[in-house]
Formats: sequence, C-alpha cells, structure tokens
Amino acid sequence: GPGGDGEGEFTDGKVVIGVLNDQSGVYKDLSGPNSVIAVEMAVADYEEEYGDDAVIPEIEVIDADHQNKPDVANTKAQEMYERQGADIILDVPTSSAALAVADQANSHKKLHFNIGAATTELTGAQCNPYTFHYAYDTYQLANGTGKTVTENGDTNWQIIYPDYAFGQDMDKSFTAAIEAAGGTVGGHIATPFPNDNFATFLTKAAAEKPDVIGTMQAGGDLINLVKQYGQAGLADQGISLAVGLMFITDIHSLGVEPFKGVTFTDAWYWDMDDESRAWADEFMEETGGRPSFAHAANYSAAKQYLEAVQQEGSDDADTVVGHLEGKEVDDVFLRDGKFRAEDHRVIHDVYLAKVKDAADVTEEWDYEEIVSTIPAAEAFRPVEDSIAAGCNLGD
Amino acid sequence: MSTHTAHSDATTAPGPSGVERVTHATGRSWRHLALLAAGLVLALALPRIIYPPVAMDIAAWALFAVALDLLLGFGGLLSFGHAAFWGGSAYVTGLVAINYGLPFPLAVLVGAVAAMLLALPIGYLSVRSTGIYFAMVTLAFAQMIYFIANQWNDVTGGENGLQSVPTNFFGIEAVETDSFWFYYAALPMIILGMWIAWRVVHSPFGRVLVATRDNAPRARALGYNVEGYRITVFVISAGLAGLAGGLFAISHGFVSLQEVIWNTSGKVVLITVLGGIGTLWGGILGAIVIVVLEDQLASSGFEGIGIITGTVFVVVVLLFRRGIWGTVADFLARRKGREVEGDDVGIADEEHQP
Amino acid sequence: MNSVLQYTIQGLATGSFYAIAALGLAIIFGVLGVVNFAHGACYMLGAVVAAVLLDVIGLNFWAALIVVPILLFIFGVILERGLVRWLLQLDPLYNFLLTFGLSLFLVDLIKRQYGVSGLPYTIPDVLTGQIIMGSLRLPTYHVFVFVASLLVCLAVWMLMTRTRLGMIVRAATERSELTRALGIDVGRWVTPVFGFGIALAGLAGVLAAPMRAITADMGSSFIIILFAVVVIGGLGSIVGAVVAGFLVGLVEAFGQAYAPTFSQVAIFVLMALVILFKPNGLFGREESA
Amino acid sequence: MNAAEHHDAPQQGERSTGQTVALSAKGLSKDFRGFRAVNNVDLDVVEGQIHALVGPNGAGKTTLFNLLTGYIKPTSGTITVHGKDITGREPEQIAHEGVARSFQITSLFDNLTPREHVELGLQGMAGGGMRFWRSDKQLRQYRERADQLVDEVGLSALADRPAGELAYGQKRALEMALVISLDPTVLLLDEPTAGMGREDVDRTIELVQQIAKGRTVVFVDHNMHVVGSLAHHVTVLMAGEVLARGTYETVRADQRVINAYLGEESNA
Amino acid sequence: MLEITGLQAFYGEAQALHGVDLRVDEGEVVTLVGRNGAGKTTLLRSIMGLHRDVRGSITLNGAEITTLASHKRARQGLGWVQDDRGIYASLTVEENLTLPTVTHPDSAWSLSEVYEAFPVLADRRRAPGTTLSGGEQQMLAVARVLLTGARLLLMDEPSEGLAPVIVQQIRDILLRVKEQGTTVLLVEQNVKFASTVADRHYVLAEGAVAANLDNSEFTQRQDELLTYLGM
Ligand SMILES: Nc1ncnc2c1ncn2[C@@H]1O[C@H](COP(=O)(O)OP(=O)(O)OP(=O)(O)O)[C@@H](O)[C@H]1O
Ligand SMILES: Nc1ncnc2c1ncn2[C@@H]1O[C@H](COP(=O)(O)OP(=O)(O)OP(=O)(O)O)[C@@H](O)[C@H]1O
Ligand SMILES: [Mg+2]
Ligand SMILES: [Mg+2]
Repeated sequence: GPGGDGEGEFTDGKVVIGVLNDQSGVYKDLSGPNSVIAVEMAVADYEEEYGDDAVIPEIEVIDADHQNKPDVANTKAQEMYERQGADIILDVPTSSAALAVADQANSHKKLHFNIGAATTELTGAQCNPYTFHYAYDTYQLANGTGKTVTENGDTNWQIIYPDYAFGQDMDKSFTAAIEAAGGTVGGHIATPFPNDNFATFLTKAAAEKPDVIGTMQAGGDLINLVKQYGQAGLADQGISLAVGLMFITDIHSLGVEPFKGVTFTDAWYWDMDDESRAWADEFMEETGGRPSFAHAANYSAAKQYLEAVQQEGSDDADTVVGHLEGKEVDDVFLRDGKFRAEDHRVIHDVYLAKVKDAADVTEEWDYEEIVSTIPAAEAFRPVEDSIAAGCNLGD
Repeated sequence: MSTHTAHSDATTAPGPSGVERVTHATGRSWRHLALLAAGLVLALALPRIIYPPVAMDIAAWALFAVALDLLLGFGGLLSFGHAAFWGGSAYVTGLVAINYGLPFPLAVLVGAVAAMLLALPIGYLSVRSTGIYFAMVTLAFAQMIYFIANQWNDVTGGENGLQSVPTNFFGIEAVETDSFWFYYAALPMIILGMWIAWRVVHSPFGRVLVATRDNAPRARALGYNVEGYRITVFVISAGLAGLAGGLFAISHGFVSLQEVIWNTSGKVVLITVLGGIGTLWGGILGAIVIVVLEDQLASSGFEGIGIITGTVFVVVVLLFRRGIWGTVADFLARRKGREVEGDDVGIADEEHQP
Repeated sequence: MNSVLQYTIQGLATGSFYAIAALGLAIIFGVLGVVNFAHGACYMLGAVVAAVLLDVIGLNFWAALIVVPILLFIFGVILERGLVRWLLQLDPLYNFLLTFGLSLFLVDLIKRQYGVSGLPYTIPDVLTGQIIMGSLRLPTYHVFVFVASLLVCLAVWMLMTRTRLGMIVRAATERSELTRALGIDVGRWVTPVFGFGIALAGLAGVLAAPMRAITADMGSSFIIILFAVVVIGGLGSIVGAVVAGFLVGLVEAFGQAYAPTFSQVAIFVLMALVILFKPNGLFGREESA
Repeated sequence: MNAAEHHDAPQQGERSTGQTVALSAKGLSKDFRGFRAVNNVDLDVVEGQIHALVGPNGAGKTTLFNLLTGYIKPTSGTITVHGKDITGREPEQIAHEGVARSFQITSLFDNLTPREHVELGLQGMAGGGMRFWRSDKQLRQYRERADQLVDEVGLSALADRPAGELAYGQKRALEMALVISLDPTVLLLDEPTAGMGREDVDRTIELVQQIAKGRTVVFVDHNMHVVGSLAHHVTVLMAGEVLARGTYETVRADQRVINAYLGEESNA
Repeated sequence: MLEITGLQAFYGEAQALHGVDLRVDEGEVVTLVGRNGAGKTTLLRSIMGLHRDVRGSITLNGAEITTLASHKRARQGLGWVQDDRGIYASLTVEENLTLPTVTHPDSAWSLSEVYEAFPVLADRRRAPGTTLSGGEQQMLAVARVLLTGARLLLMDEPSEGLAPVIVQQIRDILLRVKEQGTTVLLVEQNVKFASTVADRHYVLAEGAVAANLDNSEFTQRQDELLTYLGM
C-alpha cells in the first residue's frame, strides 16, 4: 500500500490517541478503564501487523476521567488537543460531554470518534467535519427493538420514558419505528429522571393491557423499573418488557433472573461468532472480563484510525477525514461497516438480543441470545433525515 | 437550630463563623495593601502557571466561594443550594449569548441579574429558617431548580445542555478564541465581584449583618428588619454566584445540568470551608486547591475522586476548621506574639449554645 | 377507584423507606443535634451490605433484616467515636459538613469496590407475587414493607417517649453538662443512639434492596428527599418524621400518577408551602419569642 | 371580666387631667397550645410616666412584653402606640414606632464591643443599615454619642472588650445603654436589675429615672425597692390577668396583692 | 464534709479564682456572698466538676474529687442548682423532675411531696419544661435536686428573679432541708435571705475568700459589708 514507504508527516513526531471517558461514574463499567485497554490492544495489534512497515514513529495512548461532567470533559479535551498533542479523542459517553468534546474537536480541527454517547445530535444539528459517531445511537436502538418486536407479533405498546432529552428522543424514535412496522403505541408515560419508584407508572401502563411495555430508562433507573416490573407480576399477565437501552454490564451486575425474557438492541455481542469470541478471549486475558460493545468499538475505532493514518502516511486531520469518508470496512466490531460521508454516521450491522434464561447460561457473561441481525443499511437513521435534522457537511 | 431548643428569649443562630469582627483596623493597612498586591500578582500570573482554562475555572470558583462566604461567614447562613444561582445564571448567560450575540460581559451581567431575581423568592422562603434548616431548605429548592432545568428541554437543552455558547468580545479575536487572553478579559469582572463582596462586608450593612448572625432577636429590637437583611445578602450573594457562573459558562462554551446539580453546591461549600469560613478571601485559596486537585485526579487514573475530596472535607472540618486562610493568619498572629483576640479572620470554635 | 387504592399502597410502600430513614435522622438530630448528611449513604450501605452478604455468605433476606442493621449500628458507633464526637460541642453545621464529606467518601468507595451498575438481590418466595383482591393486584412486597415499617416506627416512638432511656436521651441532647451534673453518664448514651439512627437508615436500605437498584448512588437523591421530609415534619420531631415520610411517599405516588413530570417538584412545592405557613414544620415546636 | 371593674377608677382620673396614653393594650390574650398565658388584659400607660408591672412568677409579664413588642402575636386584642394600631407588627417595625425593650435574659452580640453595640443601636434608629455600598466608616459619626452612652452606664473602661467577656452585671448595664441608644419614646425594661448588686441596682434606678425624663417607661421587677423608688403607677398581674392597679402605695396595701404576691415582705 | 484548699480557676489566660480556701461541715448551711463577678458561680461549677480548668484540691468526705467526672460527683451526693436554672425544653415538667439519678433514697423527697410543696408544678406536669415562667423554672430546678436526695446542695442564686412569696417558699424549703440534715452551700445576693437561712457566710471578693463570718457577725457588719463589697 501507499503507506509502506517509510516516513510520513507527523505533527510532533508521533500519534497521540486520547481516551476520554467516565472512570468513576455510571458508565465506568460500560466503557471506563477497559476502553483504554481496548485501545492499547488496537495499538499493539497495529504495531504487530505492520511491524517495520509502520509509518507512525510512535503511538501514545493517554486517558482522562471526565466524571460525566461536561465541563471537565471540555477542559480535558482542550488540554489533550492543545497540550498533550492528541490527534484523536475516543469514547466520551454522556451526551452533554460528547457534544462539548465534538465542539472542541471542531474548533481545534482534530478528530473525535464518539463511541459512548447515544445522542443523534452528533449526526444532526451538531454534526461537524471532525467528528464521527461510531457505535450506536437512539435512532438505531429504537429502530432495532421497536421494529423487530412489533414485527414479531407484540403490536400493542405502552412506552415508559424518562422525561429528558434522551428519553423524549427515544420515545419519538420508538413510536415511529413501531408505527412503521404496523404496531400501535397506546400510551406514552413520562417519568421523572432520575427516579427510583416506577410502581405507579407500571400500574398505569398495565391498566391498558398492552402486549409489551417499552422502557426507555437506562442505568440505575432501568434496574429499578425491571425489579418493580417483576414484583408487579406483569409477566404473568402476559405483558412483556422491551428495553430501549441496555448494556451487557447491566445484566452482568444483576444476573439474568430479573431480566428474564427481555429484548433489546445490542450493537455487538462478544459471543456472536468466532471472530468476536477470539477477540473477547484476548480482551479477557487483559482485563479479566468480557467486553461490552463499547470496548469493542473503541478497539475498532482506534484500529481504523491507525489504519487510515498508515494508508495516508499522515496524521493530518483533514487528510484522515478525507480518507475515511465513504470508506467501507469490516472488522471485529464493524460488520458491513461504512463511514458515511454525509453525516459522519458510522453504520454497521446491529442485533436484536434476548436475555437468556438462567438455565441456559453456561458461563459468566453468557447472557444474550441474538434473535436477529439488523443490516447496517436499515439499522441507522437515513442520511436524508440527518440532513433534515440540520447536519450540513456538504461543503 | 432554634427549633431544636426553643427555650430562651434569645434564640440565637450562630453560624459556624464567629469571631469575624469587622475591625476598624489602623496601622494594619500596610499589611492589607501587601496582601492585595500579592493577590493581584497571583491573579495576573495564574494563566502562566496553570493551564489557562483551568486558571479560568479557578477564578470563577473563587468568586463563587467568596459569594458563598459572604452569606455563610457574615450572614451565618449556610446555603447548600447555591448551584441554583451559579447554574441559573449560566443558562441565562448562555441563552443571551447564543440568541442575541451580546458581548460576553453584558451577557454575564444579564445572567447575574437573573440569578438575583431567582434568589428573591427562594431567599424569601428560606430565610425564615436558619442554621441547618436553612441549609436543607436551600438544598431542596436547588434540587427543584435542577428538575426544572432537566425537564425544560426546549430552553435548557436538558441532558445535552446548551452547546456552542459563543464568546463575543467586541470582535477582538484573541479573546474570543484563545483561552489565555479570555482569562484576562474576564478577570476584571471577577475582581469587580470580589470588590463588591468586600464592600458589602465593610459597610454599615455588613456590620448589621454580623449582628443579625450573632443575635437575631436582639437586632430586631434595635429596629433592624432581620429577614430584610438576610434576603438582601442572599440576593447579593446569588448575584455574585451568578456572575461567576456566567463567566464559567462562557469560558467553557456550553452549559449543562452539572451547573445546577447539588454536587456543585457541595463543591463550593467545600471550597469555602477549606479556604476558611468568614475570611472572605479564603475561597480563593480553596478554589486553587480543589480545582487543581480535581484536574490532576481526572488524569491520574485514580477512580473515585469523591474518596479524596470527601477525605479533604472531613479532615478540614475536624482539624482545620479555620480553613487555610484562617489557620495561616492564626499562625502568623501567634508567631508575632499577638493576642489572637479580636483577630479579623477565621471561624470560631466557640461552644454552640444550646 | 382501584387504581387510587393501588397508588395509595405504592405511596405508602415508598413512604416506608422515607419514614424509617427519617426517623433515624430525627433521632440523631434530637440527641446529638447533628443532621446526618451521610444518612443517604448509610441507606445505600444497608442495601449494598445486604447484597454483598447474600452473594458472599448466602445471608437471606430475613437474616439481613437483623444482621445488616447490627452491622450498621457498629459502623455508626465507630463513626461517632471516631469523627462526629469531636464536633458535638461546636455549631451543628460542622457535623453537617463532616457527614457531607463522609457521604462523598462512602459513595465513591462503594463505587470503586462494587462498580456502578448495581448489585443483584433476591427475596424469599413468600414475598414475591401479588395479593389479589378482586381486580386489585397489590405486590406482596409493598404490603410487607408498609406493615413492617409501621411496626418499626411505632416501636421507636414508644422507646423514645415512654421509657426512661428515651428521656435520658432527650435530656442529654439538650444540656449534656447539666445532665452529667444530675448524675447521669451521658457519654454512655450518645454513641449507641447515633448507632441506632444509622441502623435505621440501614434497615430502610435492606427493605429497599429488593425493589430498588442497589448502586452506590442510590442514596444521593434519597437524602435530599429525606431533608424535605424532615423539614415538612419538623426537624427533631419523631412523629413528624414518620408522618411526613408517609405523606411524601403518597405525594410522590399520586404526583406520578396524575402529573408525572412534576411529581418530584411536587414534594418541594409541598415543602415550600409548609415553611411558608409553618416555618418549623408540621410537628415542629412553636418557637418562643 | 373582673379585671375591667377595678381598673377604670384611677385611669379615668388621669385621663380627665388631660394626660395622653402612650401605650395601650385592649383585651389582649395569648394562648400557648391551649394554655392561656395572658388573658384579656387591658393596659394604658400614660405618657411620661414610669409604669411597673409586677406579679408572681408565671403571671405573664414577659409574655405581655413579648406581645407589646411584636415578638409573639396575640391570640386576640389590640395594641396601640400613641394612638396608632400596631397589632401584629414585626418587632423592628414596633421599634421604629419608638418602642424599645430590654430582655429579661441578657441578649447581646458576643463578638461586638459595648461601643459597637451602641453604634449599632444608634444607626438602627437613624436608618441606613441597608447601605451595603457605603463604607462602614459611616458609623464613626455615632462614635461620640456612643462613648457618652457607654460612659453613662459605667462601662467606658470596657468599651473595647467583646461583650461575651463581660460579667453578668456589666452585661445588664450594656443592655441599658443599648436600649437608650434607640432614643425611644416608650421603654420596656424586663427586670432591669435582676442579678445586680445593690450598688448597681441604685445606679440603675438613677439611670432609669434619668432616661425616663420625657419618656414613658414600663418595667418589670421583683425588687420592691426598685418598684417603690421608680414607679408612678403599678399594675399587678396574676395568672395572666390584671389583679390590681394604682400607685405603689395603694397596690401594696391591697389585700389581694399581699396574699398573692408580696406575702410577709409587705410588712417588713 | 466539703473541703477546698488553694483552688484556682482559669478561663483561658484569665484567672477567676485566686486560691480559695473553704470548708463546709455536715449539716451546715453556708452562704457565699460577693458582688457580681466575684467568682461564686465559677466556684460552684468547679466543685461540681463542670469547670475543669482548675488547680488546687477539693475533697468530699475526705476523698479527693478534684479530677472526678461530674456524674460521679453527683452520685457521691452533690446536687447542683445552676444559675440559669437549666430546665429541659424537650422534657415535660415531670420528666424534668424524675430525670436525675436518685443517689440517696433515704433523704430523697418523693414526687408527691414535691408537688405538695410546689402546686404549680403539679398543675403543669405535662407541659414542656421551658414553657414555665422564669420563676416556675427556678422552683422546678430546686425541686429537681431535692428528689435526688443529694447530701450537699450547691445552689446558685435560687432566689434570683423570684417573687417575694416564692422567695419565702424557697426559704421555707431550705429550712426544711436543713432540718433533715442536708448540707447546703448557697450563693446569694439577697443578704436578708442569706441571713435567715444560713449559719455561716463566706465573703468572696476578687476570686478569694475575704471573710468568714457567722450569722451574728454577718448581720452586725451587714451595712459595712454592703458598702465595702458593693452588694
Ligand atoms: N466563660 C467565661 N470566659 C471568661 N471569663 C469568664 C467566663 N465566665 C466568667 N468569667 C469571669 O470570671 C469571673 C467570675 O465570674 P462568675 O460568673 O464566677 O462570678 P459570680 O460571682 O458568679 O458573678 P454573678 O454574681 O454576676 O453571677 C468574672 O470576672 C467573669 O468575667
Ligand atoms: N412559649 C411558651 N409556650 C408555652 N407556655 C409559655 C410560653 N412562654 C410562656 N409560657 C407560659 O406563660 C406563663 C407566663 O410566663 P411569663 O414568662 O410571661 O411569666 P413572667 O410573669 O414573666 O414570670 P417571671 O417573673 O417568672 O419571669 C407561664 O406559665 C409560662 O409557663
Ligand atoms: Mg419574666
Ligand atoms: Mg454567678
């Protein structure tokens, strides 16, 4: 390839990858310190793969804890770009922090691949030439779960959502997806956020006798809701539960019992095929646990970035963006992946998953059963909609 | 407090502050001048020593802490809900900057005024109680503001926050794009805020304020409308907190829910206590320590910043109640063999009179 | 109609946690004059310890109801001896600040130790399922929590008002020096009372474990609601804490049912109204002039 | 209501001589959770007079003071100062009507010196405490008058010590200075000599006499010596109601008063 | 019974007692007089173990108690009536009365005896302690210490702020207590009151004992004392 011929152009003689995420708060398990390890694995793999052919003289991985505080994220991102010479910042869960970092990327003309945040703003009104949205987003979650569950026969929905930006977004996306698939949403129940008491809301939803209750809660709120769903005995009444946003780490911490039969969309699952399992084994050696989709995505993002730099022989952001736009890739995380040029959404196959029965769990972290694969082309928001939402990278 | 033991004619509600005696010092003015000079030098040099955005954070938090100390150290009222004003102003500042493109000093002033308007009803309801009651009530009201900010999506951006708040400064590009120069453009407003706090403390109002702190019923008998004084200082303090919060919003270019959450109220209390309650300027030192500490911890890979800040809090309250400023002033006073009596800094270890 | 009943039971179940924990807060305040900011963290510890003990030594729910409060009692004793005691003579705001720092510490310690995604917890089969009356389905566990907490509150109230111990405890609170001079060894009582208050928070935590996410943060917003509860009830009033606890539970449940977006704000509006008309809370003592 | 019967006689007489009433209460009552501490009390204090309020412990004297000065709100009844209705007003508003009070239990600002206390009192009446934009050097204008008052109560040697360090008697003296600093037209003194030695008591009597010139004074005291030397007029309270009123001599001869209050001391 | 030698007491750097020597024998009623600020309260608090910044020696029944904790002193028979009465707001009147540990059951008054002596207290037994008037609280404070059966009463100005009838009542009670053989150390400003109940008088001036007078001397030299001491 073009990168094979030795020295390239590097701003300060090296490539610096910053991992900025939550190392102490609610996203610590989902991404956190293990994302840093995943990125380091990608660097090692790159070095191993290219050996002497590697054009990058030196790769440094730095990280910081943004504590889910956007102001910390903002300052840290600025510091990474300005002082520590970061060429790219990865991960950044929490929407507000992600948007702040995207802004910094734009003004510093450096890269940001967002993995941890779900907001479609990143590919909508707030999209910018230096930011790619990598793993998942609210549209994709709704589309996956809402559409597939409806098509599988549970057509009468009640949606319980937390009344803030994320939840409202999810409610809209779900409703659209459900209705497109021929289902109906009988009720939209907004709940406070954060909240630990869902009994009343569940009672209200159940009173309408739906086939399925869709919950858009996340994190601790989700666990509260799931426990109280169990206590209310709704499963016995034939009302199942679909979850908007759930991570394997949630199941891991609570066990499969409370989540029995719950369906949700996952961007990736470690045990979905041999390739993923092989990488998950490596990851396990490093960390002692199985990777979440975010860990795999961080690995993939770092890998794809280094690959692009290798190909171009330069860490110049515009060059790398130019290289990536429209590129189609396949790796352990990105299946049938593509860096969309129009809105910088990175699309790939995603999966409708069901939580396994306790009896079927054979080992730790063996929690999901892939019900179906949602092809990349259908999984994410169409380009037109991104543009309609205000994204304009067309210059 | 007074509800707990309501048994005497004088249900006093001493704040944790105490011996702050607003002295009419003579001959000590050279010391004050030296201190002032040192402070100015530090303020000017800060962005050269510390990463400029962090220096700006320090300045904003320092003003925030001074605002809180005005209320706590001199009014004897511990507000655990000051984030409502810092954050409330931040949102208003952000909205004004985004929608009207005002130069940032103007936007910040609008934010500060908004914080004062917000402080009126909250203050009106809160100053009916004192001591711990006051702390809890303000905390609860701030939480209410938080819920509103969270839910009022269309205006506040909810969870995503207000993004892309512009820094307009009469077209001077260095200030608008470089955080180093922005610091110097914002500094006069910080200093203005601190000067206001100083003015208030050393005014007839300040004198009465301290009296209402020490013995409210008695102040009433002297014809002072205690609630009026408390509301006034509450509103002034909120305005200064708003000034700080607005600058913070501009310097970061966005506003998020983080600005109104209760941890922010807790953080400013920590800074104030660490610096020294009733010292007015202690908050500056407190802000330097805490902001730098958190900044370092964020990149240190240490998970669980609360373990450190919590420990700092506990240790300060247990062992250095006078805070950094108070402890140092105390030490200097002792070394000079002066009586500590009538010192103009520090918080009291006075016995709490039940 | 049915749903009104259902909401009532749900409100009372939620109120149970508030009532028991607020009771502990009120007793500690009553005796030591300390408002324990770490009370939310202690509630969290109650749930976390229950979950950890279930995981590690298989301690079941019934045993946890006894063992965990005892452990928290011991924790409270250590806390009082080691920290709180040194500030008792000073303005109560100092202990408020101390316990605030402590709660930051505890929350992040648990996060570090047990992660952030929550811990699993299971309860005995007797308490699962629903009590079905006609078309009404009440989760058995909700009913259990309500009844249990009512009994606990009653017992504590009797202890504080009807026994000599309660009397000593109240006296020591108010004038510890004089109480000593009246021949009573005050120091002996302060510590156990503090421990007892913490144990109540822990008990609330154990009761919450089966229906709440057991995370390090579970006490963070809880404590603020708890403050609203004691402000509404009247700080230091034992009856006030209990009544306001259940009241807030009901406000929350009905708020969620009829104005969900404002259900949390409703609690604070209630609080604002109370301090507007009764600055010392519903059961607070009238201040003498 | 029997209080009404035996009160009108002397009052009517005074009124007819053209004296005006400075402070007046009509049908004043206060309940504390069902306990009636002050019951339907009528009180007229004639301008320029020194009026003593005596009665057994718990008769309701302090409560009455608190009602008159707005620290507690009456359950029923009205209060007027110089003909102006002040019922339900806040203490500070009543202070601005020219009514000043001292406290039975000393109530000072522990961190302020006697001089600062008095300055604060002077400013309270002059207004201007709200001026947070001015320098506190403003308060210097009161310095001279403050020093004078501090001297009058014999505290000039201690003018710069924090009040918290004063002995009890000294605090009582400062309490007086503070009350005078308000330059009130009506003064309410709650046991001004309680806990004082004889010398201090006599000085206080003198002081009260001196400041009473041109003012109206109401005071509570158990020291009959003080009551006898000061009061023009005495009202005896008993269980929240007016038991008797009149001059010191008439009251001390009243058999009901002897039984209920004075006991054998009246013969001593 | 009580013997104090060379007692010094300090408030920080300030010294309130400058070497007090004093003894009270079993069954005696002794007053402590002196102008405001002479150190009377400080002395009582030091005996009770509530003021601990002291030097010198205090013995009770021959045993050294200078460093003993105050609740232990109370159990050895010291009873204290403090100058600001010390009534509990959070306890009812009756609870205020029954709170103290009964240390000497044989000399202790019973609740009904107390209620007989102070009918007001019986009327308001269920009321919170501090809702009583100043004088009622004083009675409550005196009554409370009688219930413990303390052998040596330390009373700080029990007649202060009391109506004359009540003062007489308190005096009667003191005389009754004296008859029962209880020892009393009384701080008093009211000279007449002091001379009618006490056997002996210590005059305290500037933190030291200036004179030790018996009752007749005290009455004789009353005027001289009054002017000299400014009482
Ligand atoms: N807390 C204190 N701090 C400093 N000095 C004190 C304190 N309490 C008392 N003093 C001083 O100690 C001395 C003795 O005071 P004490 O209260 O014992 O006098 P007393 O004889 O009881 O007076 P009184 O008749 O006014 O009650 C006084 O000079 C007083 O100023
Ligand atoms: N806040 C209160 N709550 C309940 N009862 C009260 C309150 N304040 C006073 N009382 C009651 O009202 C009655 C009158 O009390 P007050 O203090 O006015 O008496 P006083 O005449 O001033 O007596 P003293 O001469 O002993 O000070 C007393 O019986 C007292 O118990
Ligand atoms: Mg009185
Ligand atoms: Mg004394």
